[in-house]
Amino acid sequence: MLQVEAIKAGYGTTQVLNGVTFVVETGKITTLIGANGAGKTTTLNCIAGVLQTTGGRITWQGREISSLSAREIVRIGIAMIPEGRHVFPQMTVRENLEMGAYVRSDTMQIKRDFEWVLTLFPKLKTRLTQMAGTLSGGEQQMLAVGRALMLNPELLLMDEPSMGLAPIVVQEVFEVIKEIERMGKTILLVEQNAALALSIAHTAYVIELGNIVLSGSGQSLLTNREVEKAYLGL
Amino acid sequence: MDIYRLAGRKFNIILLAIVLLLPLFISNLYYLHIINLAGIYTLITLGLNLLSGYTGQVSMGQAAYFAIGTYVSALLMIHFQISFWLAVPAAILAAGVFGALIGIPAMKLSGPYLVLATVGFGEITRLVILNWTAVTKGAAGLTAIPLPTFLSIKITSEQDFYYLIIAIVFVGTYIAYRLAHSKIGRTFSAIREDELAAEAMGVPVNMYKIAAFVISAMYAGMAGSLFGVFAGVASPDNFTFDDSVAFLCMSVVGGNRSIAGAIIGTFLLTVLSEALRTFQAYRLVIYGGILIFTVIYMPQGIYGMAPIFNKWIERQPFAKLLFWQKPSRE
Amino acid sequence: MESTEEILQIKHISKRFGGLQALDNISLTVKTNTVHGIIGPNGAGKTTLFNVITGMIQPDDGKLLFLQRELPFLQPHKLVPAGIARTFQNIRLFESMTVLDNVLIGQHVHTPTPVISILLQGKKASHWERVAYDEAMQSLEFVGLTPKSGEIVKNLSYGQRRLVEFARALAAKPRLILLDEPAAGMNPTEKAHLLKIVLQLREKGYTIVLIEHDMKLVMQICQTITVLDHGNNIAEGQPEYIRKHPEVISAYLGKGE
Amino acid sequence: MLKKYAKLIGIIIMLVMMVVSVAGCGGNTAAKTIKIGVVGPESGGAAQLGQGQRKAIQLAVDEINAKKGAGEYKLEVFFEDDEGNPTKSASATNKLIQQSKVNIIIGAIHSSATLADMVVTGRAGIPQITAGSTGSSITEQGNKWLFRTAVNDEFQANALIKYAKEVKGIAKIATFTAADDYGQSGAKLLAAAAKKQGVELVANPTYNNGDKDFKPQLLTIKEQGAQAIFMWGLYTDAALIAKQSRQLGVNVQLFGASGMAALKLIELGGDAVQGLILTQTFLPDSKDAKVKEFVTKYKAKYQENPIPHAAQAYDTVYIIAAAVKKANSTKPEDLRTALTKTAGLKLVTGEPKFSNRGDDIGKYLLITTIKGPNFELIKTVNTAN
Amino acid sequence: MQYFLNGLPIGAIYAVVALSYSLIYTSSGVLNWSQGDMVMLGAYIGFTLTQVFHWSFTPALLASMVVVGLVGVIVQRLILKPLRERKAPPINVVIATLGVAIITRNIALAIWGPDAQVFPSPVGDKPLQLSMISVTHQDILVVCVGILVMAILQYFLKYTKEGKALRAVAQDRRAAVLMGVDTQKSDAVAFAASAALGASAGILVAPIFFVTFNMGAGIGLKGFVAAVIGGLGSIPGSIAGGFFLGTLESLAGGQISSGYRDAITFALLILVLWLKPSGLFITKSRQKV
Repeated sequence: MLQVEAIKAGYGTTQVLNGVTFVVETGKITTLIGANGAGKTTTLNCIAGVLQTTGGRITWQGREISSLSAREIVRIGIAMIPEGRHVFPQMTVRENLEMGAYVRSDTMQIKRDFEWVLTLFPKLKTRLTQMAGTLSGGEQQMLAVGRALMLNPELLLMDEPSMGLAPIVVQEVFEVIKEIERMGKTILLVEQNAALALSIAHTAYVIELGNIVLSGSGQSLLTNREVEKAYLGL
Repeated sequence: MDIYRLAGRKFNIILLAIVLLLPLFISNLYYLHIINLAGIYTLITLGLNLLSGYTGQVSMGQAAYFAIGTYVSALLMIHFQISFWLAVPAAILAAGVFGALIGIPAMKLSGPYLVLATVGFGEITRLVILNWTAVTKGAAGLTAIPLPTFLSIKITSEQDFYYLIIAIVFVGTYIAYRLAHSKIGRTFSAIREDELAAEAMGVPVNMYKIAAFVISAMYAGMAGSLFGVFAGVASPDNFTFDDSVAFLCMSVVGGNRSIAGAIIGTFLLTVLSEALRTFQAYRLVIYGGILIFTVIYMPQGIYGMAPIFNKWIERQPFAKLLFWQKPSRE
Repeated sequence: MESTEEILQIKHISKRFGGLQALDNISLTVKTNTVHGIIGPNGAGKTTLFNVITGMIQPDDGKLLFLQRELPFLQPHKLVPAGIARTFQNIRLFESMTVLDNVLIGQHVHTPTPVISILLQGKKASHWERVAYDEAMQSLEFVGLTPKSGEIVKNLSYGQRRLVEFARALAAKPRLILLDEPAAGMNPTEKAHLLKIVLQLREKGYTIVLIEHDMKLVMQICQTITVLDHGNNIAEGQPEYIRKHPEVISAYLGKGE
Repeated sequence: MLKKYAKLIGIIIMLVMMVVSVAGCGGNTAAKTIKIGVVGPESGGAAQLGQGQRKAIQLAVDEINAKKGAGEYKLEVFFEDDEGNPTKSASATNKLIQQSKVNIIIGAIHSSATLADMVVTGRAGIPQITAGSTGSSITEQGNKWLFRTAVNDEFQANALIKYAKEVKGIAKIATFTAADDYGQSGAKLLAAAAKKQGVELVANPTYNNGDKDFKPQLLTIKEQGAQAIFMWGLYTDAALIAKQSRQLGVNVQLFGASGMAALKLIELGGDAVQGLILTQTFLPDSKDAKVKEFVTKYKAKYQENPIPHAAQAYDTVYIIAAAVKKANSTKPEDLRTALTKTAGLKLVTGEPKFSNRGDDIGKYLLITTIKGPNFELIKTVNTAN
Repeated sequence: MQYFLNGLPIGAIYAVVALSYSLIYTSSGVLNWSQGDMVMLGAYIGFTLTQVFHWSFTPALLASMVVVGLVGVIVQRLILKPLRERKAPPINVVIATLGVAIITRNIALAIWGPDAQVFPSPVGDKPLQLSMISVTHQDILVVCVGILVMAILQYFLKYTKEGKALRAVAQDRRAAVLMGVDTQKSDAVAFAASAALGASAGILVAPIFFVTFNMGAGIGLKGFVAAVIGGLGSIPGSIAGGFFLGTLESLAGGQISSGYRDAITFALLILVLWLKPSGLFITKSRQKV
């Protein structure tokens, strides 16, 4: 279980998070939704160790991880899929996937996971020797997910997987996310596309101006008018 | 009128007196020679600061404009018996034209590409001087460059040159100061900080970039004319890549975003490279070490350190007169 | 003082980046002396549209009319003299210069550059410097940053830097101001301040186009709102209309399953 | 305002003055001492020349002082490194004259540096003897303060071409010279000498300092059908040219001048330089007693063979000692007069005697060839003729 | 034909040096002016090992690559790391690496003296005469070992974990961090690898050019020019740039004017920079390592 307790963070003199608290339950999809600039990505960056928090604490399976560096976070099995995918454009699909397992040394298991990821994304299998930069947006998103799965992570942080993708492709991506949940992985999903995120999430939190303003099960928030308010500023 | 100003004015008079009377105190002409040399280099660094410090366009080819200045003025003086005072503007003009020439491709370049383009230009200039023997006399160089005269006084001794150089450096510093602290300097800085934003605010960025190249080239050209008559000879060995690098180091070590930094850096490194002569083989190792230390620990150069010590300086009456920077705009 | 005169007309602009249709045959009209909001989810093409208007991107198709005259593309520095100034999404200030110097750059096209006078410390130079200084200080006063005029920009808070950028755009004395996410990174007090400033500007007769994600703010200050999604203009109208527009809601919240 | 900056200028000038006053305390002048200033490249690309010069001069000074070779005068020597850069050389010369108060200058080695130094010594009125610069432009100017103990390139070029034509029967030659002061003057002189002696010059390519690949030019020379290549440059260049010409199958006779005369040439060039003919002023394994004595002493002190520059510099100190003794004065004008009257000395590289341009016309010019690991004397020419 | 062939060995060396620039530039955005002096250092260490300690060629080559590689790491740790941490402007980084070059060169002068040293070719430099053209064994060796070194680099980057991490950092530093890559370490690896590349170039040229303390400046600059002409940051571009520059110099020197040869090179460079800043041999978007 990931517990985020009253974390504060910001860039330079600007405070973005003013004490964000939430919990991600093991084996479930938890989603963090909110308007642009609300602090979703910042929260993920804090968990992934890319950004240092200035207050509060983050614990993962009972262990405090607030002060760990990004590298150490990866080593304890937390993978992040950054917004905008960030695949390595001049590396082949295979190499991108191999980079996902960079910190692992269990060669046999890596091989098995590689096969597993390819069964999950059959499209990638046909493109193994292609440069990642030449893939379409949806394929790149799949690759980014696959690359993160190569870590065989316990917790998967996903930042806006739907961004810049055609609706049909977004559907595909979300199918995969559900599939990953079925395999027992824990997922923290950050999304702007609230309806979609809420439809697959077990628990959801709405973040506004660096504060959690609403929480509940995905289904319950789906029909909650308050969510609309947070988005459209009613 | 506050104390700072009052003391400052008195100080200026004393300073002016010192500058004017300095040659009387220095009996060792070697020191005057080094001061003169540093004065000439100061002109180059002033131009370079406007170009690289203010406008953000790094040049590792300043020696080329320096060479153009020297050769144009010296050749005019030798072959056409033109007076020094007419040869100088011609040299400045010629250097300026070449400045514009390299400024044009430089508009599109930045970072290592710009550095390399300026290096390339410097090398081309040197090689042309070296191999165009019919005009430049090649490697043997120009000899017997005539001495300048001023109001029928022939400028011959180190002291004469001192006054000539100090006068020109004063004018050069004044012009650089006016440019830097005017709308022009402000626009240069804006280009350095963010070209796109400057463009969006209506600044014709390309025109200003070329102007910066031309100005820095003119400064180096002026320095070149002075150097020719000062040294009496000129050969391609005076204008190598190493010289361009040395000018850039002077600019960065002194602090390239100020006019004072140009003067500090030039005098410091010129004196330093003379003073280190005694250390024999290790002097260049020390020189390199000082460069590295400065760029790591004083990223804005020596002059850039002044504001940090402002508090301390304020408490030291003497240091205050010299170094204290008013925290805000005048 | 609602006006019907069109200050900016965008006609059938299209722009493709590789496989992405960033702008798809967009047309919209900005009326004089209004606050016009452009909203839409991430990646809808809002900033691309701004970049096209300010000449930083050449569109594949379409044209722009400013005050009924066609605007040339790819010459950003000619826009300020024409009467358009902008701010940037990621704040593009001259970071290591003072606040005042930043705003003075906004003045660039409105004062001549008397080179000779500058060199000779002449009257002309000091006169124009004084004029520019006064104008700049007025802009700073307007956004409430007078006390910060001597500060180096990078030492300011995020919200203050947004205001500096705002003041710089104002100093360019434009007819039309384009603000790209002016409230991003501001705290509620700063936002309230921003709101006040924008409303005052409108009163003074400026036209403002803004891209903004803070809906509360957009709904409060805009007379007209255009909603973009995937490079398309999906809705345009008054805040009340937009708020209830089903396509807008689904664009924002996603369509779900 | 400008004030702020004016102050800073002030500080710097003051700092300079402080350095000045601290550093200036060193020079005290004992009576009956003659101070010799030496300028040369002790670092930079030609460092081996400057360091050889320094070692030989130190050796000569010690010897002369030990046996009171300059009469009542004690020799005191000051060395300055000019890195082969003319600006630095002029500064160094200035320092020697103004700070060390030297009475006479030996230097420099690069012709461009020597030319820059001449302006300084000329303005100060101090005699200058270059033991290393061979460029013809140095003595063509008619500077009365300048003397040269290096052999003039003109003599060398004439002697070489003459030898090539008369002994080797060569009619078509190519020159291949460095694009520096040394090489450019050599190229000019070789062309003049060839014209004078009716030898056809079929190609005259050059190379820039630092070039390492000479094959393109060698191919051109080959295409033009030259029977001999005359090189004018440093020994590293010559060794590479020789090697690359052999690799390209350009097996013509190679000639060279004193600038490349160092045993390193043979080491670096290996088989390729065997048979190369070059003029020089000094052979370390010569049977001449003077040479033997010098080489023995030099080897004893530095554990290495002296280079020809060293021999010339060594002789230069002896010439100065003799001039001081004769003038019995250290006044520049007296020294100069005494130098012009130099005669009757038998030194390592000749019997010095200065022409009215300042060239040493008493030098032995040795035409040598490379055989095995050594230079072998073919013929000695007296430059006076 | 002969001109073209003559350009190949020198081209191979330029290519290796160009690669060393590209490697550092893409992975850490640093323009390293001390690269040429790493070439010099490699040559001297190779010289010392083969001539003083009488090692044979191959172990000397490897040892010198290792030692110079370590020097590269030291430079990265002591100089580039603090500069990066302080977010120094690029010009300061350039000057710092210039400082490294000055120091390295003068330490070499102090250790090995000013004289040029002979580094005999391990295969001899007898020419092979093939009808009209001639090449030496050494030339063949240079081209072969040069290609081998490039192949090894390619292997390292393509098939080893550290190599892939290096490319990942070069392409997307942020994403590489998320993969758990230590960017400091990969910077150090880049510096080590490119210093080692330089060293190999040094040992290869040594038998052709001799070993001198200032040999690095010229080769370094030419290598950099080759890298930019080919496309700074691209491996195939750098290699093509190296060979292109080598043959161009050979042709320009022989057919046009030897004195202006470098001037022609630089004029071409400025032209390339002006018209096609991404490099001559890069067709589409700039390809990274």
